[in-house]
Amino acid sequence: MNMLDLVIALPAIGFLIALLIPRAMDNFIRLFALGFSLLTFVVSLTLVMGFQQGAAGQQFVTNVVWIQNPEIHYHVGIDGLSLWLIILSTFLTPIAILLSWNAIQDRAKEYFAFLLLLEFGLVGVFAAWDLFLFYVFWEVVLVPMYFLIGIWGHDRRIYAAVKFFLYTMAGSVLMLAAIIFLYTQAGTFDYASILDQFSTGKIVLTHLQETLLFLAFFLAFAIKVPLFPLHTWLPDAHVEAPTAGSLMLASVMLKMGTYGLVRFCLPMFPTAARENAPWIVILAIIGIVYGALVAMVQPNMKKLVAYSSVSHLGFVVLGIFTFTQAGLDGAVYQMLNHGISTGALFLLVGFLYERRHSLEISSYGGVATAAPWLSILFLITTLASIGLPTLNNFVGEFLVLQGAAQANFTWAVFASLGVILSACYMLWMYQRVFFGELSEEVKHHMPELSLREWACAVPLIFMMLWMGMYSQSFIPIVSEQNAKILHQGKMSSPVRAMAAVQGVNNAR
Amino acid sequence: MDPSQALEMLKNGVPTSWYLTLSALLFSIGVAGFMIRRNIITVFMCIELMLNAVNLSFIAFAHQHKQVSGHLFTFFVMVVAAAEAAVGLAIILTVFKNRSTLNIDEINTLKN
Amino acid sequence: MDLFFFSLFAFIALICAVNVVLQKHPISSALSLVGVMGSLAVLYLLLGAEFVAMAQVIVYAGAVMVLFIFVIMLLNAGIEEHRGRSWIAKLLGFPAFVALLGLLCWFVQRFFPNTGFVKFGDFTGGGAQEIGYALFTEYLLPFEVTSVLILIAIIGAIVLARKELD
Amino acid sequence: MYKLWLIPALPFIGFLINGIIGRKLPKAVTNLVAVGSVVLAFLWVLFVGNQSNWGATPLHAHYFTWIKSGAVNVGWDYWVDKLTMIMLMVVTGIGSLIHIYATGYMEHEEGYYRFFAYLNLFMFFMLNLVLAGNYLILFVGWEGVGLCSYLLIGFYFVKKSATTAGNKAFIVNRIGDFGFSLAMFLMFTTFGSLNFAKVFAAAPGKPEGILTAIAFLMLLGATGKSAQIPLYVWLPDAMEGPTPVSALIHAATMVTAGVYMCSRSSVIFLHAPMAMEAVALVGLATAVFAATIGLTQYDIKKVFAYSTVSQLGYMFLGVGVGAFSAGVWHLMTHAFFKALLFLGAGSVIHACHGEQDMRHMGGLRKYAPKTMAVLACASLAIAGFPGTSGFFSKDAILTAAYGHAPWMFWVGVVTAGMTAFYVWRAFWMTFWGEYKGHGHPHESPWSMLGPLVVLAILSLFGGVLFNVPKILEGMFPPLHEVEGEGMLMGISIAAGLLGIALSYYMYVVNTELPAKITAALGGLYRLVYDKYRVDEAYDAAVVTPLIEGSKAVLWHGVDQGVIDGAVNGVGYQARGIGGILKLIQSGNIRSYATWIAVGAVALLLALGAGGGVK
Repeated sequence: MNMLDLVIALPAIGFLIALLIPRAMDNFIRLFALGFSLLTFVVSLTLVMGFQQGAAGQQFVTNVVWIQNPEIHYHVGIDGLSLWLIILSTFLTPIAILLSWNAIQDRAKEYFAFLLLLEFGLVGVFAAWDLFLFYVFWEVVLVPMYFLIGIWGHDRRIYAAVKFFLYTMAGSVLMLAAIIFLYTQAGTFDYASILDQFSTGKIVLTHLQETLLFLAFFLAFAIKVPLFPLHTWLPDAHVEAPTAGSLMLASVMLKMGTYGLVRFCLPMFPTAARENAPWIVILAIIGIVYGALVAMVQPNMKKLVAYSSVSHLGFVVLGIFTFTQAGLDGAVYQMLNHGISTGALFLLVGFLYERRHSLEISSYGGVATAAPWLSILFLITTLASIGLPTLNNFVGEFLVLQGAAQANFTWAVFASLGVILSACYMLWMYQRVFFGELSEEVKHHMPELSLREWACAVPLIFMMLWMGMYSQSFIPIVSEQNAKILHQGKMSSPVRAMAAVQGVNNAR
Repeated sequence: MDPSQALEMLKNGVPTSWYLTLSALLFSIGVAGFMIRRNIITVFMCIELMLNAVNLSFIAFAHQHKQVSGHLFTFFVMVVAAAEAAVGLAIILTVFKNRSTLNIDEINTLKN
Repeated sequence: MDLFFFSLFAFIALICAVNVVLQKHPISSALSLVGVMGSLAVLYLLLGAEFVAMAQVIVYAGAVMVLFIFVIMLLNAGIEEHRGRSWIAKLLGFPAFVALLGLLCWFVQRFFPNTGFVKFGDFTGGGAQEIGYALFTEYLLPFEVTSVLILIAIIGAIVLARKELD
Repeated sequence: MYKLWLIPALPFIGFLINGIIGRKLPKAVTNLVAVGSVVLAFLWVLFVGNQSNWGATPLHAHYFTWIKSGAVNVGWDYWVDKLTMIMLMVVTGIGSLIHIYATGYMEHEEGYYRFFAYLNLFMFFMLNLVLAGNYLILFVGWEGVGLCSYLLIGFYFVKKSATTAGNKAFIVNRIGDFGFSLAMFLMFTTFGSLNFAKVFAAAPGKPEGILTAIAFLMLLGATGKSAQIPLYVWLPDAMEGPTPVSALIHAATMVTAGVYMCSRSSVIFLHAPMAMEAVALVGLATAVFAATIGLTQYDIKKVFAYSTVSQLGYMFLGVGVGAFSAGVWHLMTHAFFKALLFLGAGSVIHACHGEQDMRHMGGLRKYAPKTMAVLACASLAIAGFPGTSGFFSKDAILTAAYGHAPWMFWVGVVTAGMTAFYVWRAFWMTFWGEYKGHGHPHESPWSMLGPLVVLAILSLFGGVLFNVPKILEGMFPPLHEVEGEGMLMGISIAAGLLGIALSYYMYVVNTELPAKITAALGGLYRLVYDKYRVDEAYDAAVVTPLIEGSKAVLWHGVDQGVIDGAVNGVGYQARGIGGILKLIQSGNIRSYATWIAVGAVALLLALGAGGGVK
């Protein structure tokens, strides 16, 4: 039992206790959930304190047998890749709880319990080191989110929830099949052991097998990311979900996909990953440009942000499949950045919604006059989202594009178009929502931020600045882990150098 | 096999397959009854008929293999049939109270 | 002797079975069913299943059928109303039935061509002692389970019947 | 050592104070913070310059590692050499003056504190831009000033035209930044570093093709920020912002960032002759093009805006023909006189109660003589009147252009004539004739006039005081001596004087003439007056297709039609099949029994066919 187990267990315990609290004690449930999630966050910070940079392998490992036959372990541990994603989950859950404080009146108990369950699943996904355990957590995440959308969502919530569920299931079923196939080959679900068997040559896959396995994993993750053209569940799910649901969905759940790509696809199937990289990168770039263009014409704020997520996650996938240090670091960093800045966008859109009860851009205008601080926070978030230097997204985007330029300069050219377009859609929305004449309806529904709302937004804004100005607090351990992954894939630097030269030639 | 020879053989007793055939015939009659009758009680009786037909096979095989297990299966079937009859008839009573009919064509709440 | 008894009671059983299906009034069907069960009991005896034959008479022909008749009486079930059947049923019903019979007979004959012969007294393992022994050794668990099942059935029946009291 | 970080930090502190608690502060404190922080920065620049021999030996400072991943290692570095020093002086010096001016100009505006917070933020980013020790930090400033420009153009955010102009500025700049960032990526893959020192040291040895590509991409970036063809369209619209903003950001400092970057990257450009040629051509084309539009405009700020575009073209011409120091010189003198022109225009607008159309002005020499005097100085400078600051720098550029290609000189001279004409046209229309506006015009307060006087002095004597090519000697290749320099000088002076004289004739002596000329030109005049309808063309060619295409094809077509159609189609198919199978579930017990029987028979038949159970 170490701190990591505690971080995994606390939300689950909180979930169970929350279920036992009588329904009538509404406010106590809120306080309880907030307290528990904050406690989890504080405990998770000890992981950062105790994390040893430079140590080999994972840390905070617990490995006990969970199911005897077939042998499935409760094997958890963290490394540079998962540490920040776990912190991101524990960091955002209290915010999600706090922001739903007044918005959720109906069935508050279940709602907050589900948020805790969601946190449990998310932390578990990032910590799991046993493929089966990973799959279990992967599915655990699905359940609370399904209900969050399906019960507390807006008008078309059932459609959105079912679509979300089926899309994800379609992918994860393939992943399960792949996991079971690996089990038949390796005789274990333990990821470390499987990796070991790959590297020592105990498992030898045929080319076809490797490709199929890669694709099975890839598809599950790509749906979650979501990669174009598998993204259409995302706008619906976001629009229909309650604010906290959108926040958690965009900020952390989408990262499960990209995390999976880095964690499983690259180390296990390096050859297949490299062979398939060209078309994946093309899809990612299409996603970047396409998501931005479609975001531009959305009349609904949440849909706009959702499509912008498609665009931003395209950068992450692009970075991963450049197989360069910069690209991979940038991709992982961009996961965190997107979590913070898009989370903040959904949060602020949620604030607007609580005031005006509309998500349509056209029902706003002149908000800057009525609620200047809200507008300023929104502006900072907008700027972070469009990648202004000194704010977080820029660092990630820069590294990803730099990596892409090293791999193939043409990729960088097309992906950079997304940077232009992001300014178009975000600023255009900002103009229509915040600037202009203040209409009567807006005027009467637009109070300035409350203390609770400040408490939600300020940590996110703070993180944007910190991550934008001093990325050295975060990147080194990620970088270290990525170097290992690249090394495992035997993607030696000469290959990349050649690719870089090629890229330069292409540019000419 | 000419008739006289067959008659000679029958002195030894009846072939087990005849029992099985009888069982099959009874079973088929039960199935047919189940399908053509509308009165729920009669349908129920046809089910009993089918169970009995199966029981007969069990006993016949028990004799064939000189084992007692078949008897025990029959025994269990009887127990289950008795339990089923008790519960089933209670259900019929309830259904009749609620819907005032015994016609199974009208008891189609399962649809949709 | 065997042949005679078999033929007689098989014939009775078949006639009664057909009667069960064809009789319009449930009471007639029920009485015919008693006939089937009775004749089957005799056949069981022929097969050396003494205990089962007794149980058949007592449990089936006695208890279960009494229950049926009780219910028929209670509900005052009359002749079932007749409605036209679909032409497919009319056209295909009987031939299909005959085909089914034929199929089953053919099967029995095909798959069990050389079965032994049943002669009264050949098999004496069906007495109460043997049954009891098997029941309390090899089949103890299923036996206990059936007792639970019966209990559930009793409770179920009571619960269902109670409902109509409210 | 010299605490270089203090230079941008001071305005940043001002920004924080005014931005966070500015609403609760009295105006005097806001003024003090805003102006004080910039003036202190100016003083600190002077101190640093004084201590470090004005950048003769470059200063280098590394504060912390900003981005590090594998080979990518970018620090927060500052770098001060002579070029930086000039830029620092221009930015903080003129910045201070404009801040002082703004305290008077903005006195009665809403959101006073907000204005100064933005302005201080702008100073912070602009100083970062010029202090940067590597391209990425330069890019930080580059994007940051773009942000401030966006905020300040949209300062009157209730006005839709203002916020639209802000968006346009930001987005057009983003297109430039696209080029700049690609240049950086290519630079990194080529040199393995973004540090000025390392890049410039390594550049001469690299293949010309790559250097040309980098230079072209940088040029794209520069055309965005410095409003050159084809990305100049945002600058005229940017005049929606308050006038001090136009003066500071859209005339004196930010828009010159492109020129600064090109000069800074002179090593790369010098090794990419094709790119140099392109820079010169872009600059020259922009200079002529914008000057022709300037001839026809009536909005006083628009006239000066096109003049800015045109003058920036001059600077690019200078850079392109290899006269980097001349370009920087013109950058500086232009900062003096164009800031003065804008501030003077602001003073005029202030005097006329917010009127910007010159047709509703006139006769202001009686009401605002001091403003007239300073504006006359600026107008002389921009017209290249001998001895004024503009004369020296423009002449240096034109001479260098002649050395490069004589036709460029002639085009430049024609442009100079046009420049003199439209600036003086504005001057006459504003100050001569009868007042045609509303209300009573009045002179501006001293807080506004004070900075104007300082700038007027600089406009007149700045060229003599600061001989930039001399200061920058050694940094750039020397300016070539050209045969017959005196004659060239004479031609350009003549062109300027001719422009002034013509404008005097047309707008003071024979005021009927302009109308006749415009009538005679007809459609051509309309075309120029409508700014060659470039905005409309961009709208029709790029913006509308992009938006409509995204909406109709991508969103409704691909997303909702094809992808969701396929997804939902699968769902509907499943439901349809279920609908057929549902018929089996009729709820009729006997039909269920029939199905069971059929199934059993099928099983038996299968068994029979298969030979039975073994």
